[in-house]
Amino acid sequence: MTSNERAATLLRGMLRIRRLEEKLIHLAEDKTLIRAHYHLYVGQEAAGTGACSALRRDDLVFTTHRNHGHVIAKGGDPFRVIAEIIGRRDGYLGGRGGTFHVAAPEIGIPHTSAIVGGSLPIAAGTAWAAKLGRSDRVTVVFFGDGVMEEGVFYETLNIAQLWRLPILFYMENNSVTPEERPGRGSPTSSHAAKALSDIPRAFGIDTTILDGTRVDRVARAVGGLVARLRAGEGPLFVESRTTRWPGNYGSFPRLPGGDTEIGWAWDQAAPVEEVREWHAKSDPILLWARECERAGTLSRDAIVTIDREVREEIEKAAAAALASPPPDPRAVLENAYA
Amino acid sequence: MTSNERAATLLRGMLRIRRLEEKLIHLAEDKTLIRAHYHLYVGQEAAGTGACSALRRDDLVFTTHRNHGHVIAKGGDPFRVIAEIIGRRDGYLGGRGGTFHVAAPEIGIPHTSAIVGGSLPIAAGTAWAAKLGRSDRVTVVFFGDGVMEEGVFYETLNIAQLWRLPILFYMENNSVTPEERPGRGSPTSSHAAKALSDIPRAFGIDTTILDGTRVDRVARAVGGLVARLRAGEGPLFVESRTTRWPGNYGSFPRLPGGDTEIGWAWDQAAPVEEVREWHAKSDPILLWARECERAGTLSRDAIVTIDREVREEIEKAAAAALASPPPDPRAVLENAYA
Amino acid sequence: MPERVISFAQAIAEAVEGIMEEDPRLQLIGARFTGHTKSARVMDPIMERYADRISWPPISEIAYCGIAIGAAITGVRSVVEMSTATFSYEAIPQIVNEAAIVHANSDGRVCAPVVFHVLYGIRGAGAAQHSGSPQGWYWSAPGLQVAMPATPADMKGLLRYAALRSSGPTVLLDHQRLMEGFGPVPEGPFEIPFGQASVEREGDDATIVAASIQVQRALEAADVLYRDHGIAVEVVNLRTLQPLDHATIARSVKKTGRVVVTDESPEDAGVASVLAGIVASEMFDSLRAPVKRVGVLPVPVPYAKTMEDFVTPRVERIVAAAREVVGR
Amino acid sequence: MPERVISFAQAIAEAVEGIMEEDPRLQLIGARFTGHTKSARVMDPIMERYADRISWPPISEIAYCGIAIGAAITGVRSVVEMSTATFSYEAIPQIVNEAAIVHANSDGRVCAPVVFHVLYGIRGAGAAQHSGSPQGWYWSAPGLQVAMPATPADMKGLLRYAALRSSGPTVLLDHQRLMEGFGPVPEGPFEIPFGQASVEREGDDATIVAASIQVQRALEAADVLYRDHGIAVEVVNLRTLQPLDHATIARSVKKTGRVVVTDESPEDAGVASVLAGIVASEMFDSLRAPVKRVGVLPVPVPYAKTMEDFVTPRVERIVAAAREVVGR
Ligand SMILES: Cc1ncc(C[n+]2csc(CCOP(=O)(O)OP(=O)(O)O)c2C)c(N)n1
Ligand SMILES: Cc1ncc(C[n+]2csc(CCOP(=O)(O)OP(=O)(O)O)c2C)c(N)n1
Ligand SMILES: [Mg+2]
Ligand SMILES: [Mg+2]
Repeated sequence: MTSNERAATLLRGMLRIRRLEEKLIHLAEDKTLIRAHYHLYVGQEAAGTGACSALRRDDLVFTTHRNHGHVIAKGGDPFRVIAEIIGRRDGYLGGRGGTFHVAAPEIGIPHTSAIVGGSLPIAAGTAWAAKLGRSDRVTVVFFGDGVMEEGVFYETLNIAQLWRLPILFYMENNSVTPEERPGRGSPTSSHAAKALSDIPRAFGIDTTILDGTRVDRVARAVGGLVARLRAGEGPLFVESRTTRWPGNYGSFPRLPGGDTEIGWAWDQAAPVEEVREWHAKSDPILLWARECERAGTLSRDAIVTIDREVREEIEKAAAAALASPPPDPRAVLENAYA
Repeated sequence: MTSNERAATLLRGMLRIRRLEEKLIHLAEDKTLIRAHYHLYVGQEAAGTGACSALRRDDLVFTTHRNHGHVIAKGGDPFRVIAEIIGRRDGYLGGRGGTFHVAAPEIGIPHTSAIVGGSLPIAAGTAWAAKLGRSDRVTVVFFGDGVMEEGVFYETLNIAQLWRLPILFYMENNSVTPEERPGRGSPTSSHAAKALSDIPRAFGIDTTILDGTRVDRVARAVGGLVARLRAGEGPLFVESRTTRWPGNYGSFPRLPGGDTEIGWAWDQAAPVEEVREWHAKSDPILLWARECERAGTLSRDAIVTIDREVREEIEKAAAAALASPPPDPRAVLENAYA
Repeated sequence: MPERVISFAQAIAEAVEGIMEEDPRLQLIGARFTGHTKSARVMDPIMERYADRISWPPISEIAYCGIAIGAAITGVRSVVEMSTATFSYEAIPQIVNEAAIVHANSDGRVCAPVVFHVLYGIRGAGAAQHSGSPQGWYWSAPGLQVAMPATPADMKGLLRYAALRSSGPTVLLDHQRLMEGFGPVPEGPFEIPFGQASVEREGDDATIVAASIQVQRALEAADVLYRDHGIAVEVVNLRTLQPLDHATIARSVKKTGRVVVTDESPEDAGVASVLAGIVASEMFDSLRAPVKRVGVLPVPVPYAKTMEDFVTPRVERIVAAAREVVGR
Repeated sequence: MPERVISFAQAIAEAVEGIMEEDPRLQLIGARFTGHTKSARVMDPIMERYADRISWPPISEIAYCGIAIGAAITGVRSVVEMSTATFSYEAIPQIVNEAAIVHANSDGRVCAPVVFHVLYGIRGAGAAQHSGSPQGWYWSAPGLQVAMPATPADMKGLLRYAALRSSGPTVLLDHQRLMEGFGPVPEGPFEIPFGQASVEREGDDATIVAASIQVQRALEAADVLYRDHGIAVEVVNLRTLQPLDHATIARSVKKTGRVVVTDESPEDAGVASVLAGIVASEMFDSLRAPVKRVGVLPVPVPYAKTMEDFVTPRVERIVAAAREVVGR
């Protein structure tokens, strides 16, 4: 891939997530489409997109309640993702799982837990199976900083290190101020460690801190880590830092500034005040667009075109998902027991 | 207390545990008295005795499946401890709990869990209550190195530190070789940390490493830590290292060298080979007897006399426990629900 | 004097306020009792007023439940708000292996009066991991009390009893879909001691035994049954599963001879089956028809509304069951 | 040809050896299937032979159960030996919130065939925390299969089915007090598919429905009942609670009209009550007497032998219950 192609691919990947999730907020106005609270990946797109760009299709990914972005980043079809979230037959899980559980077994996301920490040991298990089978498939498990409050995190870390499993623990610390993103880390109200990265290090696990708003750096760093995992140097740990998007507080996401406009990349004063600083300093998509333009890998026109294409793609996907029928209720009786 | 009195008290305290537990091994030959596997504190007496010597009666202590020694050290009555272990009415719990659960609410051991890690959060809870009530009571929770494999350990450590609880985490690492007892610690087959003490330190908790076979040092060190806890400097953490007694492998303790002879303190070649080195290098009682004699705080005669008195005390306690009747089965129906 | 009518969520707020006021040592661990509902804000004033007695722990269910147990052992009671019932699975070792046994294991000398509050059941789009119904598990953990209020008054009286008067640990299960339901609730403080069922509606043709949201559904079913089929059912609101008020159930079954048991837990091996078993063994001689069970179809709860409705023990399924036992 | 007779513990060893041989990818996590019994050493040769396919994890139940689930999802089956059943409570979030839902939640696309092996029940001096009986919980966790072998042949056939053939997760509960019991076991490999109860003894006067150790106690009770009271009971060995063989129970109940259900779990809200509820709702028309339940008295299991015996669902209690339903 040329650096231009690469720039475009990363931008397109992130935009696909952003546009899909903005669309969800619009859909959620109809309470019959999204009936309860749900979690968006807005602001973290660079992490999932960058990390998954370093993976093969047969590598495994695990995610959380905040899964939409990871499924798209691993190659998920927006149509089937939206259909799942609105509970339709063409969803990846036939509408059984919904927003909490979006998964896509055919592209390496076999099971998504919405329990805090629920995916961690399962991910260690797929890594264990790969090691037993002398396969070089790796497993990446994405999870939030909150998982470090659950005991299962420590048990999994310990076994992964004792058994030297080919797994990347990709921790997304998504409440870091822009100023602190590059720093060592600071204590939080819910974890006693001076820096969260002290914890995996105490287990002897090699740990990398990344600015999770920088898609290119994430992609390169994870590329290197994945190569090490394939070479048997696992487990490895990443702390990836992002800054919370103002629409993402509380249980029901809002769009305080409306849909993101790609032009804000150059017109940083344009967004409403509530989101202005966030888009300027912490929006991974606008940061990347700006960087690509500056570096000359993508022109403004190219960027605008990619955005338009993605918006069209998502609109089509949403229309198809809305046209998908609700699942036949009796089907639940068939699949309860394997 | 004079240093002679102190020496005698610590020796007597440790011997009380040793003689009681040796007696249990003899009693266990009758399978109707001890019907299943049980855990002894032989070799760890200095830890419990030294640590509890620094506590007040109203301080709280929590222990584990390996609890006999802690209950005695906190001031438990050998008669009621033995009665509990053989399931008799005069046991501390009326025979309901048995060896796994020996507790003594009246002296600050309200509930004993035999689940690995089970006591930790409960102990944090009594510490929390003390803090809320502006009391200077402290809580000491004894637990094994194996607890660091359970997630509840980390969750409790984290909250204890976030809430600054007056609790001493007293971890008994009981499988350390004599040579490694003073060292930094080394990786085990079941924990990935290079040194177990790296873990509490990663949570920002002040951590002390002690040779748990040295009763005097334990007593002094814990005395200092408890004073700090009373001053609001909690939580604190101790790693206390002992070396496993050869009779303590497998599920059913044995007495490979017969009852400990106090004279082995000076005649290190006397024990049978299987236990000879252990008694010479790792038996906290013989180490203390030797040290007291050398320091002149206790004469050989005084040591032998203390031992004889303790043996008589335990014989009497055992006889009384054997004379205690089995509990009335119907009583179980009364206390199931509070 | 006209009865005062408030919502279930308001009754929670009133109950929490009342207990916080009465016992100045009482602590809350978490305080979002009303979940992700329209009534979420009802707790705001209390969270403000009692901020210094509310702890917001990390996401560490097993630890903070154990902490509440330890505090209770040394005399500080707390109410632990755990949010979704499935999160309490993380704490089962503490709730079942510890809290439940403290009293018995100490030969009655030590008590652990903690209230574990959870939101159970099919809340709407909760899917497999946010629709759990563990009431049957906790009921079969000897030493634990299990309360399941059906009305705003139940809620206020049961929480107060559990938090202030009971000496034992209680799992109190609420249902999000009850939050906006209204009912008469006395203004002042009052308690509903455990083990006292109430007959919410009298009838001669059949008995519906239920707790929590199934009482409300049973009452709706009773209207339909009477209006459309001339069937008069009696509705027994259990209020607590443990202790269970066998006498009130037996009295009603003796009168009607026909029983529907319903609970929003798995139909095959959940609470409805247990209750049917109790009726079959203790009240067999009164029975004139098979006991009918209405529970959650025993599958992991699905997300899509069509499927979710299908597995829910809805009013129509209760109506159908009652018609079957009555035979018309 | 005379039948070959081996102990339950030997049957476990044979079963484990057979599955390790047949599926060269199969893993064991832990391997002390026979617990703290006289038969503990029976696993030694297997632990030696297959050392490279046995993992000894840290004391991290929730993690190693989850690891087994993950491995199963990508095609590596394992049998997880968890020792005492109460330790499995630590792993309930993985067993119930994850393993159980993997298949349903993926709309049938993903499978997690893991066997979770535990030793449940009153083993003798296990006290409150080493005598747990969670079979009812796992049964009421939709998506999980629950197997409870009663005989050495059951053990061999059920473990083999669960480990090699089933596509779903199974909790297999063994009882330490069965280990030294003997019974005929075919030499070669064989499987007992789930959901097939067996009638261990025929009789016309009453049906005893049981699994695991309660089958053995029921058979002893049957001897006493016949010898001392002329009562001929039929003993139904369920083998699996989930799936449950309703047809075999119904056939027997139809014949006898009188039923005792027994299980070593709490009597009030455990498996015996659930089974009684199923009988009362599905087989009511055959019933000629109240269904009698014999379970563990619903208290935290005590340590002292006098108390422990008292709460155990012993042979004498089964005899008394059967005499009651028969009326002589
Ligand atoms: C065991 C459990 N406890 C509580 C919850 C409720 N819950 C859902 S998301 C969440 C916060 C998770 O924080 P973090 O891991 O940082 O993820 P983020 O939402 O920030 O991406 C909580 C407490 C849960 N799903 N599971
Ligand atoms: C949750 C749980 N898992 C497993 C066990 C079985 N078990 C009892 S003691 C023990 C080892 C504990 O080791 P450690 O904490 O170091 O204590 P030690 O016996 O060495 O004093 C284990 C695994 C248990 N009691 N609880
Ligand atoms: Mg977070
Ligand atoms: Mg140890």
